[in-house]
Amino acid sequence: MARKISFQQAINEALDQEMARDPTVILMGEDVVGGTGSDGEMDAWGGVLGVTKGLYGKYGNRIMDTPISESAFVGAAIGAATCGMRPVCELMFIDFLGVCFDQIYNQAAKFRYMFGGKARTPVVIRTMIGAGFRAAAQHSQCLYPIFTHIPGLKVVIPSSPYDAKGLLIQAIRDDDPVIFCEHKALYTMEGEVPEESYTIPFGEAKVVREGSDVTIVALARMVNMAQKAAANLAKDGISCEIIDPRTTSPFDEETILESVENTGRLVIVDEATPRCGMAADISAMVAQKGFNFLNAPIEMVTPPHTPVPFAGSLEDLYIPSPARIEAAVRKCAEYA
Amino acid sequence: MARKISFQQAINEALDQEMARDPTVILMGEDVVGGTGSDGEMDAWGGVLGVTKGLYGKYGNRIMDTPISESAFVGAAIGAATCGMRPVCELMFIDFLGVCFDQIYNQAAKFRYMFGGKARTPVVIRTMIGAGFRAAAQHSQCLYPIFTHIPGLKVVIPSSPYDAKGLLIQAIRDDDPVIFCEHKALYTMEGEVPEESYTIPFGEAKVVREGSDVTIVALARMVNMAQKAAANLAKDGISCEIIDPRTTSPFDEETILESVENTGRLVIVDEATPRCGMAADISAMVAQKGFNFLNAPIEMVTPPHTPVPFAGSLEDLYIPSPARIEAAVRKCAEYA
Amino acid sequence: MALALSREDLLEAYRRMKTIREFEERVHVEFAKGGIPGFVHLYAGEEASAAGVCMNLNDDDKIASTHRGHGHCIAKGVDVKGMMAEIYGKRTGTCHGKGGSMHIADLDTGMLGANGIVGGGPPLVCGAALAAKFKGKGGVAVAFFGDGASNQGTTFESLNLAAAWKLPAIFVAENNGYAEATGAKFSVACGDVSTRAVGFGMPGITVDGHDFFAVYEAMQTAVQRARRGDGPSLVEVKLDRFFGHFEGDNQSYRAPDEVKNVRANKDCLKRFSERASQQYNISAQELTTIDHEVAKLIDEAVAAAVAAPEPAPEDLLTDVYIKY
Amino acid sequence: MALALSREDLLEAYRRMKTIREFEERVHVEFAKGGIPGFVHLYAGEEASAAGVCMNLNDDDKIASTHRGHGHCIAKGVDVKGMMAEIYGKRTGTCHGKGGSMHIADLDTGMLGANGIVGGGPPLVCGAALAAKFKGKGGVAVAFFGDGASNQGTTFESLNLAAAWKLPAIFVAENNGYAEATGAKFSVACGDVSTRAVGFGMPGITVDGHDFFAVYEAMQTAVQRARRGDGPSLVEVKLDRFFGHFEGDNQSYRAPDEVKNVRANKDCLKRFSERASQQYNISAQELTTIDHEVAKLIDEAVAAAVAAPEPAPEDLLTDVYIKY
Ligand SMILES: Cc1ncc(C[n+]2csc(CCOP(=O)(O)OP(=O)(O)O)c2C)c(N)n1
Ligand SMILES: Cc1ncc(C[n+]2csc(CCOP(=O)(O)OP(=O)(O)O)c2C)c(N)n1
Ligand SMILES: [Mg+2]
Ligand SMILES: [Mg+2]
Repeated sequence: MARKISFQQAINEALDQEMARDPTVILMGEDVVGGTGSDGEMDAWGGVLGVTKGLYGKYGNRIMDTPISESAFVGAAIGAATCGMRPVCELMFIDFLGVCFDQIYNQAAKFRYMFGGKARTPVVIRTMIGAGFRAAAQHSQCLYPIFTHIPGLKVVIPSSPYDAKGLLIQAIRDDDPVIFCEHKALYTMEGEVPEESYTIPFGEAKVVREGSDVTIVALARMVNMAQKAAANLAKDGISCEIIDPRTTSPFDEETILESVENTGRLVIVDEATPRCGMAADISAMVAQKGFNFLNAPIEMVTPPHTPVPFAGSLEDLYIPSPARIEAAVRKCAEYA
Repeated sequence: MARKISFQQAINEALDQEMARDPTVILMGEDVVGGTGSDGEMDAWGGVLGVTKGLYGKYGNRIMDTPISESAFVGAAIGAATCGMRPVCELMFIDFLGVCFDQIYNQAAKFRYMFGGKARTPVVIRTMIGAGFRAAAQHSQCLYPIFTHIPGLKVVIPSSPYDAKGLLIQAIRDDDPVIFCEHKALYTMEGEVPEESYTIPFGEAKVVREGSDVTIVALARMVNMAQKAAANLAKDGISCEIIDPRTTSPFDEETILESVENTGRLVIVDEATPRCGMAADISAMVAQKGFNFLNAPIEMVTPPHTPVPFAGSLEDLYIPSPARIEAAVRKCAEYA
Repeated sequence: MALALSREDLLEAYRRMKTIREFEERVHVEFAKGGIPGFVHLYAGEEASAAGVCMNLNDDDKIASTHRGHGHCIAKGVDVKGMMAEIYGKRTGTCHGKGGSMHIADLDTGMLGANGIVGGGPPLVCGAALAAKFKGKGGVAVAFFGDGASNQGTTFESLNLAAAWKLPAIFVAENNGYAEATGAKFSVACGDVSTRAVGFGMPGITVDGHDFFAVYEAMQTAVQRARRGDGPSLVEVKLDRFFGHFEGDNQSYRAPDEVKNVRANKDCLKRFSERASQQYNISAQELTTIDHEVAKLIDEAVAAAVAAPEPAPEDLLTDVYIKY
Repeated sequence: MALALSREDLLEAYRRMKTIREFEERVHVEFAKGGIPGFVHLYAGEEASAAGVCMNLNDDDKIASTHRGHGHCIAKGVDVKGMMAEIYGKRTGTCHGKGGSMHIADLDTGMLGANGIVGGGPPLVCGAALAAKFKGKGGVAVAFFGDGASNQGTTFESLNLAAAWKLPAIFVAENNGYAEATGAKFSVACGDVSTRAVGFGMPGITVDGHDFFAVYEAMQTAVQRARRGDGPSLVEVKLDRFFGHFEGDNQSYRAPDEVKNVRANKDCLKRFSERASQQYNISAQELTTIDHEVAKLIDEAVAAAVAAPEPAPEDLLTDVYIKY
């Protein structure tokens, strides 16, 4: 399986294969076709960064442009899911959750519970996360801690093309509402991806690199950053184990706890802001369930408690860097 | 100062005194007057639970009913704040944040940063939190971890009439956007409250009960629950120190760390759901900065990762109870 | 008027309206006694709307409701005993006691849920209508919402989306003049909600919601249009509630005697009975028989609800996910 | 037409439009060269709207803008050099490089901010108008938003709130036919955005946005109404953008030659010049002088922006709160 494709192509392929397999899979979002009601060509955009391009040609009206009415079309995806469809809805940037959040956390997430187990809402909301594009404060956030906080939602955050494809197919086949977060800086990342369809189960972390001195937990683009740091640290004889949880809800506690039992040291790297964030969540879990394993305080490497700045020089400081991760790992490794 | 008034009266009095003092303070929200455009009397409701009742008679058009358009009127409060007013806006239940969240976290919270320090947005959003009313999944949430997650917001959660008044006056005079959370089950709680105006600074936790064996951190109604548990535990010779952070952003780390340094043991009680929640946030902070103080794993007492159920029997199980707190404290205290 | 209603249909319509009325009057009484927990919003007075709408629908059609949902549920065929048990928070309830009055749903009868969020339903109805469109069997979906909800952004967006996608959706604005204590005269800046239809390129109409026949007819037109594939409609139904916004509301924001006058002069059940007898030759006897049956049903529903068990402790943790 | 414009006003209007045009054409060029980071949405082609609106406003009046905000900023009097530096992400920028193109704001000139959220501005404008109402000095507030934004719930709600509260607000719908690649013919289900005004009990009008005079006049009426205390208006301005949605957009969703035709036949600057000379006796010379001044200004702005320093590392942590 030597074929390499990009993260973005992996997502397109997952959508394509699931649409081919299951006629109830439909797609909707702003410009996911791109061109509806215009005077030029249809499928002109295929999503703002071209991720859904080509699907309109194959599936026609099963992929639909929408007005800029996130509450209505995200809600429509949810409503259609309760009526037998499997909609995949695109919320262009996760930053826009504020104009449609109610439909997600008060409706989709709670139906099954409120209705005494009678509802089934197999909807996927695909959305872009992350900084690094000089896109400033309203187009660069992570915000998945907010979704992770909500009972009833599943939250998926892939870090490689392989995972992106397998997790998205799983998300589409999953019977619960799923928030699928795509880091925009990963779209061009290439990796080996099987052509055939496959799923990756939720709640199973991936050990991205094995090591014995310090455990690093990282998500999405931070897996990359952690790998760079680990490669450097290896030169100095510090051996890092890197774990990518891949889904934050459900969450694989075991893989992390096992690793920390071996290493006794934990660094969590996350691109979401720190307060009530993902790093804190993981830290609290380990501090409770792995208290006896820990030989050093848990280090958290996150952006500061600030919005995302525009200027490149500031944004680069904002995003956790390999250098900051290295420093945290060293501090943790040296603690006695 | 023997005068006792209720939590609800304390809030009304804070609003009253600030409106009298500062003509730029205005109020808005659904039925905060109650009766606009109706055929009967004005000020019929004064808020859905009567908290703002009587202010219309004193301040007339400075208190305004709104259509059910949370984005518009919360946004209007924010916009008016940037133009020199000090609006206090009521989002009836925090559960409704999903229909107006964008204005809060992408607009109000980020203005100052995005605009390079030029904006000033002195807006207060008052909102009801909490379970216990048999109000079911969409009228019983806490959700303040979501606001705490957002850089640029301040989050206030009083647990007594005294604190409610002083913190609300501070919130109104504060120059940053403040989310002011009122637990609906506390409205009828009575307590000593000075008649004169006073402020309580943000970021200063209150030691509600002194003790030496275990530190309990609790917010809002959970302070009450913790007190009941502590009283019981005292009978068995277990001495609890109870700390109420009062504001989650800014957050007083010091008072908690000092206490944990003494006790070596920490139980966090919170009514928000656990994932990326307030208990995890506090736990992570202590696990990092107070690692050496800890003689036992941190215990977290929270609701389960579920929506709030309707039936009383289930809701009572959902809400952290004195019995569950007691059990957690005992476990923590006995750990060796 | 080209009413497609048979005698049986009319008796059925009466039964639904009467069931709603009895249900609500009884919940009012039981709530006051302290037996029913939580926030309860009663639909009494507005029965002609729910019935006039739902008599146009079949089991495959969907509705989404509001916080004031009991009437919509009953009109759409949700089991009355399950509803009553749900309102009491019992394990035998439609939602096993986990939803309560504001969250009764029954997907089997096409009832997508009451909703605690004002404006929560219209987006969902766009989705239900979209699913119906893909299924291609002429199904429709109906969103009930109030005058207050007509000002919620989610509602506006849904009207536009339904038109842009030409969905088989009908938006039923139940304008009872109030959103809690706030008058529609203030909050709906254009007066009638139906005036908004033109801004979404769809037909809009206002009908007298005390008149079952008027509601039925307007809905018939809208449903036929939707089933034909011609897109959505907005139907505004003007009516009055007999009780307060929720139980416990003293209603001082209403004019003195307003409720008394409404009950005396605008009772949809009375109007229905008159016209049913005059125009359709339905006898008082026939209606009285239904009255008795309904009264018995409600008695039984309350008795069963009161006697039913609470949910079991383990129910707290179930039904969050299908698989986790 | 009762235009209140003096010769000086007209020259000022031309200067603003020309400044916008030059600014945008130059940003287009510099972006292509790689000097400018991030998402950049250009306003070229739509100048008559910003200028026609803002020539009716004074410094106390407020505007809220969109992602396509440069033109609104310039028309409202924001410093052009500060803007250019901001777009380059420099410390000398209007927002010290922390906001960028999508977040330029300058509260001193009454510019409440560009906005990265479609529909983010209208609620804020309700607030600005409310503040003006309390101040009682006849101030008004204007929300610019696109055809796409006209479908966002926040926009609808704001129209209704402004009417219910009778605010001195004006809603300017800049309908350029597209929201990104999606046509307004599809997304605005009623056709013209101004059709929606009646649903909010306010006057609505559609004007030719290539014609400064038409925009100016419609706004004059709306602003006068607002200053009088008679409430809000909706003014739809139909126009065309010269560039793609953002820089980098190849625009294949537009008809072949669409942009060419627009530039040739619907250029608001050309139209303005013609009428200015024919009707107001403004000479080509006068305009050319302005052209030269503007070109110089933009050259200087770019040179200064390029030369300016990046923000300092400590700027990352400042300006989150006033006090924390
Ligand atoms: C988003 C949201 N805002 C506010 C509320 C509180 N609330 C519940 S019912 C109601 C009034 C609804 O009025 P209307 O839509 O006219 O329905 P009616 O009660 O008259 O049937 C309000 C404000 C809510 N549940 N959800
Ligand atoms: C809430 C939200 N949804 C989607 C977007 C992405 N987006 C940015 S601009 C735009 C199109 C806006 O169209 P319109 O309002 O017509 O303005 P124009 O670009 O034509 O000036 C979209 C969809 C956004 N920024 N915010
Ligand atoms: Mg109403
Ligand atoms: Mg546009």
